[in-house]
Amino acid sequence: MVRVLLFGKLRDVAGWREKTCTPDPATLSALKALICADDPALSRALAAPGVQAAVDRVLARDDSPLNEGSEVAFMPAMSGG
Amino acid sequence: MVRVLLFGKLRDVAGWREKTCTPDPATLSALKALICADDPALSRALAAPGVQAAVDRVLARDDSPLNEGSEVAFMPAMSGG
Amino acid sequence: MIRLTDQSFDPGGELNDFCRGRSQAGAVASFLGIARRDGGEGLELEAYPGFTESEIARIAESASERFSLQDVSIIHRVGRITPGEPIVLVLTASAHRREAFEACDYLMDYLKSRAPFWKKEHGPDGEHWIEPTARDLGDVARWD
Amino acid sequence: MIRLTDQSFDPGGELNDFCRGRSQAGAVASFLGIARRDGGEGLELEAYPGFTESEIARIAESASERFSLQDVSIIHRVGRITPGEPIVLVLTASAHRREAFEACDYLMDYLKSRAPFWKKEHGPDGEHWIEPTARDLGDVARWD
Repeated sequence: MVRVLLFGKLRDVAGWREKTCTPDPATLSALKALICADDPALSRALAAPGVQAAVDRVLARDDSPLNEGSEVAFMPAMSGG
Repeated sequence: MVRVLLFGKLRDVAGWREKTCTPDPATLSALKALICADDPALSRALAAPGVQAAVDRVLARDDSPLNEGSEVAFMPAMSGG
Repeated sequence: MIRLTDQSFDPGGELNDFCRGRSQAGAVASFLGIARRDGGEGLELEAYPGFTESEIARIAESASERFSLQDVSIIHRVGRITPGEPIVLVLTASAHRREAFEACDYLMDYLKSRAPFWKKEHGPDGEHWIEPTARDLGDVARWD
Repeated sequence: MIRLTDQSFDPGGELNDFCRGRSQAGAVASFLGIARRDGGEGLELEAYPGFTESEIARIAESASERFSLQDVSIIHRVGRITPGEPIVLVLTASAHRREAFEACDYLMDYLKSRAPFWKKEHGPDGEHWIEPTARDLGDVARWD
């Protein structure tokens, strides 16, 4: 089981904020394929410039491995201040 | 009559803070000669880099004319903040 | 000190707290961002609790080293913010004013486009998400 | 607002007063200079009453134009200052953070070496007058 979090406009695009995926996908890109399977809008949004992912609160790349219980966050372009 | 003010270390060098000079010197350089006549240390201090003069609260040069009642200030290198 | 808060805060009180007893550092620079009225009815700022604080702490540490800071403090609002309210306050203390200024500038550039916050504007024509401007991206690239 | 004062002042209160109702400017930068303890028993700052204020007002106006400021405030101590007390507070408000920072930086560079103040340090080895350092002179020359 991995826990998936969406932030900012990704949440508006997908219509959900948090989801658990099971069985575990092996990598970040496998997880992306899973959550985008029936959501082409989310697929496009995740491919937009500036989108980053964190696995267990560390910035990650598509080939980053996932573990049982991992928390994966997809984050669009950041803007604070 | 012109009123002469010294600031910062010029005052310590000369040993006075304010003085009136009469009869009126015609220019700033004439006034300098007058107040330095018997004070070579002040003469040297006025020639130091960064020293500026103001006549009636406007920055002035050696050939700036003085008027009856003018207020002349001699100011060493400035440093606030 | 890094603090996220969903409550309004008192910039002057924070500045005074930051300066109390600080007679070694001669220089304290600050930046305060205020929610503008042209943003319509206000802003909504989302963070990633835990991750946002640790990412800001990481950059604050890099600023401390890079600019020889004696101290740094960052307070950032999350949640709904009404126009006129403070959004962010960055405070830096250093022995020299140039370092204090540059560190504050650096931290703000980072917060604007690389810290995990997402900002939604509630404008007259509805809501929209705000992304860093070209100027924001250029500003932060100065430090790379 | 330009103010010289021979009394200690409250930086946080000044920051809050400056920000009150300021929902058009998004950006407020500040710089606070504090008397350091390594200066010994403190400082003495002399001004030229009337001339000092008008010279600062002149440079504040030039900053307002150059950096599109919405507002600027400068509070500067004169007289005897004990270690830990604030010496100078510069506040700038602008629509954009870069302009607010740069204006604050510019004003401090000017105050350090071109504003009519004379500063005497009461150190452990007696009194001496402080003149701008090479770094101060280099800093202010950036803007010429």
